[in-house]
Amino acid sequence: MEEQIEQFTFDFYKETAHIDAGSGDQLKLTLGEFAGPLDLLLFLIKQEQANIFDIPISRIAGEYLRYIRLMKEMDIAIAADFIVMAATLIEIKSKMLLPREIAAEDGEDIDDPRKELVDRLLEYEKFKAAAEMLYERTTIEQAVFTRGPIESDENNAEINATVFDLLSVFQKILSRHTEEVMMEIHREEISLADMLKTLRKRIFDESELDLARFFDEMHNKRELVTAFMAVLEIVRTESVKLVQRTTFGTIVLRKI
Amino acid sequence: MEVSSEIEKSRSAIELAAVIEALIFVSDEPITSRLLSEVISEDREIVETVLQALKIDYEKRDSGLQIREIAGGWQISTRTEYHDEVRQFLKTRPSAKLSLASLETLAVIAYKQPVTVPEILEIRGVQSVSAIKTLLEKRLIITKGHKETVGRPMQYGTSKDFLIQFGLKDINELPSIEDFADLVS
Amino acid sequence: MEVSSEIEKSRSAIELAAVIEALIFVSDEPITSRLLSEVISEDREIVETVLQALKIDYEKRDSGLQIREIAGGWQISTRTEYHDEVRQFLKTRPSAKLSLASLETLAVIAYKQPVTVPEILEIRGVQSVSAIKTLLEKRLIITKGHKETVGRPMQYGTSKDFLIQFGLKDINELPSIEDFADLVS
Repeated sequence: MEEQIEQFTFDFYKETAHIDAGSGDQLKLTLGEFAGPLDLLLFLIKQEQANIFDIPISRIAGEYLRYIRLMKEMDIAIAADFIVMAATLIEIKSKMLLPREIAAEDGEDIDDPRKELVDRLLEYEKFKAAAEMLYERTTIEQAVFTRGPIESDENNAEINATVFDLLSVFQKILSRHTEEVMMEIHREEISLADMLKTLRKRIFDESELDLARFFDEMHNKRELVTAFMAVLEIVRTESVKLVQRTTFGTIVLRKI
Repeated sequence: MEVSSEIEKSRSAIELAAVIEALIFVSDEPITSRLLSEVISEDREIVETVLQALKIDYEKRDSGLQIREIAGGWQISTRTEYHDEVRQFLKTRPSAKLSLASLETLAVIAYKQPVTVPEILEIRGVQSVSAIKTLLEKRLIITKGHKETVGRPMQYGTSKDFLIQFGLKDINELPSIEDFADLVS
Repeated sequence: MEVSSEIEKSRSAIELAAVIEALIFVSDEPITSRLLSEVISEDREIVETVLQALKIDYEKRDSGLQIREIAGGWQISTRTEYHDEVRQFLKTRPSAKLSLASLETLAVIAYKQPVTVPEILEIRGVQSVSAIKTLLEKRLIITKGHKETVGRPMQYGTSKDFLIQFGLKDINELPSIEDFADLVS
């Protein structure tokens, strides 16, 4: 066990986990349900039948990393927070390896490197239990029904608003606007001649024009194609050239 | 209608009355004895006997409610004796509820205040006159003087009641789009 | 609130119970004893005594319905025993359950309110942004203004809908969070 853990670096994604197909599906189910790294950690501590106040950190860290690899293999998106916890575990593990007698000799009470994690786990576990209580409450409450609509409920179609509703409604109104504007642009298509005129003006006004930026200004694919054709046309017919100073650098249009 | 076999056939008269009462209560229109007998898999005669018993039961206990047969179905409603109080309550009850049109108008006023009717029209793209009237009646908005521009249109803003109803200390507490940047999108 | 003088002051206890029952029935959301006492012009203590008596009355008569206190108000609803039949009749399925992540986030918000996103992260050890969005959309939580600290993060708390959906009279009815510590270990 100990040797195996030593292999774990931050490259644990490349490690191959060994589980048989039979338990695989079961595992997948469980993995999807972990609400976070603390949840997974608690599960592992229970599974190992370890004492939360004296966590066998090497073993638990090893198991934790193994689970993360499994999640990766099963294409379960791993939140960054799971990785952060992995790093924390490895850090605690390395601290545990440092000799602590030196400090103890001075009669000082040196903190257990696991203390902070244990405190967090204990705190988290309370809320996990509270979440379970809420789950039970809502299950019971779903068995309770209120009366059907009656004549006097003329407000039925209406909604009870919160500040969040105000903001989301306001945002929807604003986005309705931008949609309308974009539709208008779409309707009046820009011809190649118009595009050439715009392009020519821009080059002569600014003497140099960044192509990528010019293309970014286009609102849709059709405009982009027109713009591209205009560039080809203007290079072919006018005293304008394409300049790229460095390989993969920006391309600019410049007056000759 | 599907009839569930899980529901036990053997029920006491009391249970039967209770389940029928619950079904009438949740129904959004008068429910027929036929439908009741289907849902609970009991003979229609039994259901009708229970219904009559329930009706008498409500009368006997001087309830504010009554169970009655109406339009071929059964319904729970308030007793006519208490209609004065009921009417008064319905008239005066505070309602935080808003139609979508009112909510939209309120959102525009809250975020753009002080704002005029033509400005709201421009933002919403719809006339908001009746919504503004509703919001004024509910005291969620107040007038904020005339705008010194052509026609001197009236400007509107949110009221103190608005802050109370939406649980805000002051108007700066209104969440900005940045506050929900991670949430909305 | 205006109090109608037309309503007679002298009412028997039975009449009082009946009118209160009628008002609870017509109200489309839990009605407070304060509002009830205003509408019927009776002392709040009297109203509350009647409410308790009504509640017991409903229990005693083995009704399919119950009167209970929820979210600071009073409401009539069906008893849990009849949910199978009711659901079958309404053709509804239990509404989508909250995910474990949402429930945990809700638990943290319920006990730590007002609480910010970073504070929730601290306890849960994982980002809770999508859970918060779900809870806001389901109206189980509301914003509670900004916290006066670096970055002025938005604070969240539970809503009235939370109390209703979780069958709570008020937020203090939740068991103490320290009670859950005893279960731990």
